[in-house]
Amino acid sequence: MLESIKTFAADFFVTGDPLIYGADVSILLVTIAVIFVLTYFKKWNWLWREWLTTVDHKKIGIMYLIASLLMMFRGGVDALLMRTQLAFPNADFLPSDKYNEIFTTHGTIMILFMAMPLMFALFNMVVPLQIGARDVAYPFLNAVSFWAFFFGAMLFNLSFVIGGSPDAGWLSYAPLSEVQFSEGPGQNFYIWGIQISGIGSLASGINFLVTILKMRAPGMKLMKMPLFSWSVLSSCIIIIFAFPILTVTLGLLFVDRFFGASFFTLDGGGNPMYYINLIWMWGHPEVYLVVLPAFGVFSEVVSTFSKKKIFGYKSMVFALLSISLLSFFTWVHHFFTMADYKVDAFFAITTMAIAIPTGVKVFNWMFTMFRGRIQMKPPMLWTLAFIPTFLVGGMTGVMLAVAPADFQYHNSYFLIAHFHQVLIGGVVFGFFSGIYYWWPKIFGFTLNEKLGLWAFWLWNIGFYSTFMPQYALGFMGMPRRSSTYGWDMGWWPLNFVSTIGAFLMGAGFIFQVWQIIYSVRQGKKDTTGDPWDGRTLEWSIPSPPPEYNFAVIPTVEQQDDFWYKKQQGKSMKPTKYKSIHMPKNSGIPFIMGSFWFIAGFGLTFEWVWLGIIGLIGVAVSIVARHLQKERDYYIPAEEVEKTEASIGGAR
Amino acid sequence: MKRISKISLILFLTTLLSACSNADYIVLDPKGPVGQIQANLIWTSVILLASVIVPVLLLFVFIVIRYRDKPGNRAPFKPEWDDNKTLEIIWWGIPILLIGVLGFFTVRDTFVLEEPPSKDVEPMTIQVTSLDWKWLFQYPEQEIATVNYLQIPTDTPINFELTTDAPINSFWVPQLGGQKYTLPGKTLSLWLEAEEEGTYFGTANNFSGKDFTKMKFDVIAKSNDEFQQWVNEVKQSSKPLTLNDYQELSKQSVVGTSEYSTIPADLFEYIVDKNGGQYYRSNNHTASDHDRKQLELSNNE
Amino acid sequence: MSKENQEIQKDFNAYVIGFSLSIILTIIPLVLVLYGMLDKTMLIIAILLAASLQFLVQIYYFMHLKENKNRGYILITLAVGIIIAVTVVGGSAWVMNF
Amino acid sequence: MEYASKNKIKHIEDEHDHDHEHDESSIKTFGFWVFLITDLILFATLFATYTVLRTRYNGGPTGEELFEIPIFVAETFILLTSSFTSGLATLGLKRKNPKIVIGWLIVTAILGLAFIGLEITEFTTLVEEGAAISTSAFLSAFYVLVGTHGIHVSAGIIWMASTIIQIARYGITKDTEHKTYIVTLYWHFLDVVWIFIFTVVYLIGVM
Repeated sequence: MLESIKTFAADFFVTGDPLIYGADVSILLVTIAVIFVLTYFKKWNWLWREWLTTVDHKKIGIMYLIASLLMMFRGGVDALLMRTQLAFPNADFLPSDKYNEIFTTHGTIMILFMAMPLMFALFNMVVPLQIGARDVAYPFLNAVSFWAFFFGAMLFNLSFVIGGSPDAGWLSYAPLSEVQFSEGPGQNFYIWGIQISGIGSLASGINFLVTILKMRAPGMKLMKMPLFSWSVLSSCIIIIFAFPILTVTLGLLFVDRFFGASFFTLDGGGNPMYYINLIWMWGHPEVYLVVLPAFGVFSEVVSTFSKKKIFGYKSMVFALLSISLLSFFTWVHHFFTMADYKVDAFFAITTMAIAIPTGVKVFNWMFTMFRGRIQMKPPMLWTLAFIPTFLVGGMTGVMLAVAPADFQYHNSYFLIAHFHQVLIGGVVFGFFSGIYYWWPKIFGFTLNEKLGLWAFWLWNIGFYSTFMPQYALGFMGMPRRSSTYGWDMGWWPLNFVSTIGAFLMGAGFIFQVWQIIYSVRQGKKDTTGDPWDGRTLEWSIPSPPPEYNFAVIPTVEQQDDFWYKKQQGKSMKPTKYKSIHMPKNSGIPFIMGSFWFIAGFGLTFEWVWLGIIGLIGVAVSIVARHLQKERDYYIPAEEVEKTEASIGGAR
Repeated sequence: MKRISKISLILFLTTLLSACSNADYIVLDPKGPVGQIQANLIWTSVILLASVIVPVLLLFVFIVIRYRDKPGNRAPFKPEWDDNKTLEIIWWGIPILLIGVLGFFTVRDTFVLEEPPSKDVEPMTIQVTSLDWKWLFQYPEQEIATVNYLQIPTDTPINFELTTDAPINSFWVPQLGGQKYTLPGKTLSLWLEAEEEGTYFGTANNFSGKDFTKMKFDVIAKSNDEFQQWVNEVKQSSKPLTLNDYQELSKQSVVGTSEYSTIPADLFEYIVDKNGGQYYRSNNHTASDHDRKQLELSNNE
Repeated sequence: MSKENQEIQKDFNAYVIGFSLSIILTIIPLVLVLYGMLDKTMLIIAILLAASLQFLVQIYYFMHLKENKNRGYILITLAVGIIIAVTVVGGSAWVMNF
Repeated sequence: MEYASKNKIKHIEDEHDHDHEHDESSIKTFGFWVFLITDLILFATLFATYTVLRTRYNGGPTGEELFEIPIFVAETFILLTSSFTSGLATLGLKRKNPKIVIGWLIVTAILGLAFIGLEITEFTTLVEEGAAISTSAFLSAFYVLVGTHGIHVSAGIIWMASTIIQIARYGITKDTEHKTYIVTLYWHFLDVVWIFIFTVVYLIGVM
């Protein structure tokens, strides 16, 4: 008995590595600390009432933000571990199998559990406020999305200490990800972690699409809508069409692994290349859907801090929509080197075509600043850093689209440098810009600018010194995912510089965390509700906004409505209040998420009984919701008036 | 701020310089016609794109400096200026034009690379199989095989037929030309040619598991005579490749270089077929039924 | 008949028409295939056409699109969805078949 | 002031229409349509998989050998009829007669159960004949495509049961009317998907 428990535990827990034991201990300590603090301060009830059961988009946004920053930490540590291994030739800081696990989790976490939730954090924090809505179209579903993402991410991260991490790359190309080559639960963690959070992403996509199309304040025609909301709409269009493909792809891989089917196996008539085809049909739109909202942020920020209307609004909208559509017609450029040459030629052209609307956007941002007055506030700094970074990233992107030349760049460090340049320079800088911009609105205080400036420069210098050498390494023939290299190829100096740069970026992140912690305690309160002299509706209400957002839904007359009303000295403060219809909090989303976690865990270890228990739990949660009668309530007019009087703030 | 950006610029430049001094940009230093076409294409695209990107970057710097919000800035301020058809036509036009030109070169060279690089010389075939974690190179015309290194004659177009008996990989010899994938059950064809004698770096370029990083190989290009000499040596002095040897090779392991004096008939076709080759109708390399049966029999031993 | 009853009658008629059309559009390809009445390519085109027609029939007669307030948005989303769906199927077939 | 000349402040005509009490039912229906379209993409991906792997028999049986014409024709007509009867249920909503609604929904659910029953029989026969999901890529694609549709139908039946219970308990309210409407929409959609399975898998399979 004891013996069998021992062998089970040896398989179940990941052993034999100081890193893992460190993680074990810290996870245990943090859990105990959290439980202790919550119990000591009697906060369990508060946690449940205010956060775990909330359907308020602002709180959900904050939870997304916290989760994504945690994931950025995890993914960042992965990155630093890899860079440490590559700092010197022939290093054995990480053996190749560990290295493979770490680049797999780094990629997966950064795209799916960092960039996506950071994006959803912005969606949730901003979109309803910007279009003058009380909440999203389906507040309950919004909570379901969050908890699906959260438990999916937890499941994926659990693989580090239990069962073993996946190690087949962030897109887990078959047949390497099949049972034949990747036995054990690692790859199942990958499948179910992403599958569960993917369901949440798909639901969010539907939710925000409907929110933007149907919940806009009266008078806000689509062509008067702020560009950030437009970018979210374009992004949601991609989500709703791309994520079902991911669901199927992961599903088929699981069926292969679990039921012995042969979709992508070497034998049984399977076709591994088809996996690559499928995963990129989702994967390419995926990277565009995370960058589009960043484009939206830049449009808002550039206009606000240049004190000028956005240049070429219609072009901008057209460019956003065409990027979202075109992104579905370029997937083969990720495997030019295995497709037919006629296919290559076609997809090379479609890929280059996507550069056209993207280029136009850059021109429009620049001409928004032209004849404006540029204020160097933190959000604007990140936007200014973005433009040159993205121009170079875009240029290398077009270079990669040249199919015959891609035969030389493919899977080399040139590619690594390119996509980090667009993903960090475009997506991360964009989301940072957005977080700095809307932070006072959501939290009600401003962030310390001096610490922010340190973070900004560390990130930027770190970024260039990490990735510029990697372009060169690509030309020197260094393959991506190399776990080590020798002295002979002359790869060392550039790798060393690259590692230093990575640590500078890590320092930048620490400064940001410091900035947040410092500002929570010392930050200046934002009493105006409009710290940047903004242009759009979210700045017309107090910071942080009351749970119902707008005491009275505003009527919009033009683009940048709030700005012009300010100019004319018109007050947006309501005079008459009505009672407000609000959705009730619900514990079902959290419970459903936990059941997803149980189901995912069971299926990961192929403990069918546990998987079935989990899935039944999910089904019961759905039916319970379907049968639920009392889903909403009214805030009486007097209470609204009282709340509004007490927060004052906005004009 | 200016000081920091200066420091970063210096840091960046010294990096590049230090890198230039002791490093080889092998992709940009091709030793054969295929690599040359690709290097030309790389330079063409860099020059074309830079001719737009660099002016735009300068314009960006100019705008940021000129329109900063500081007291006494007398640059024009027009907060409602948000539309100019001429300007918009220009910057829709520039990328379209650029993409048009680049697209032309791309499509042209995509088709060019499908053909043998020199048409007047009799081409040679080498069958490449990526295994876990090694390369098997078969010379069907010479009936020899090597593991983890290649010997090729110069000035001869070589048709590399690529497949795999393991997870998908990619065969890349940067100085001769770009890579192609090794797919199971399918042969992709890659034309390469060396114009100069020398030893070139070759590598696996698509992650395929634990020891993927160790799948490096040398490509030794020598004159035709020296190549023939080497073939003869291999034929005389090394042992034959048996099916058992192949079974051993196809297991997960890391091995050094070796060579074999003969190869089993239709081994390559067998590898392709057993991973799904029969489903590609256009595949002309199907082994005869008889051969396959024999291979399967020995396989089951 | 009251106005409401008339409307219900109209709806009922629509369902009956839709149902009959879909039965017909199922029987036609079935017969075509069972009796091998066309050569293979034409046959495939014909039965795919019948399926597509039936798709339209169901949308038009059964799925109440015409009385939906959001039919503009729905139709656009559906159109894009069909384009993407065709790309997924046709694109995969093209990319994988060489 | 420059902006005043450029941006004439227009009057809002449709203020009433957009008042803060958005029409909830219409928003929900719209969202459900979007969901159906995502499901369409999901099935399209499965169809793509089937198309790509269709001829990879791995030495195992082909579609022509496996598919039984009477069974899949029966399945098709059962599902077509159930699509019709679920439509009749929505007519009951307009008559404000819960009995008609419940009656037709029950008929629909029973037809759905018959369909699932036939499908399960079909699958078990196939497996007994040695055509399992692991036999060949073709069969993997077949089982997953048809099975995913079957799971959708089963979910639809459970959902319909939940709706029937609610109508029985609360009568026809705004809420139950909406729920019935949505579930029938879903049912019609499943019928549409089946038509393509019928055509692409079965008809082309036996051709």
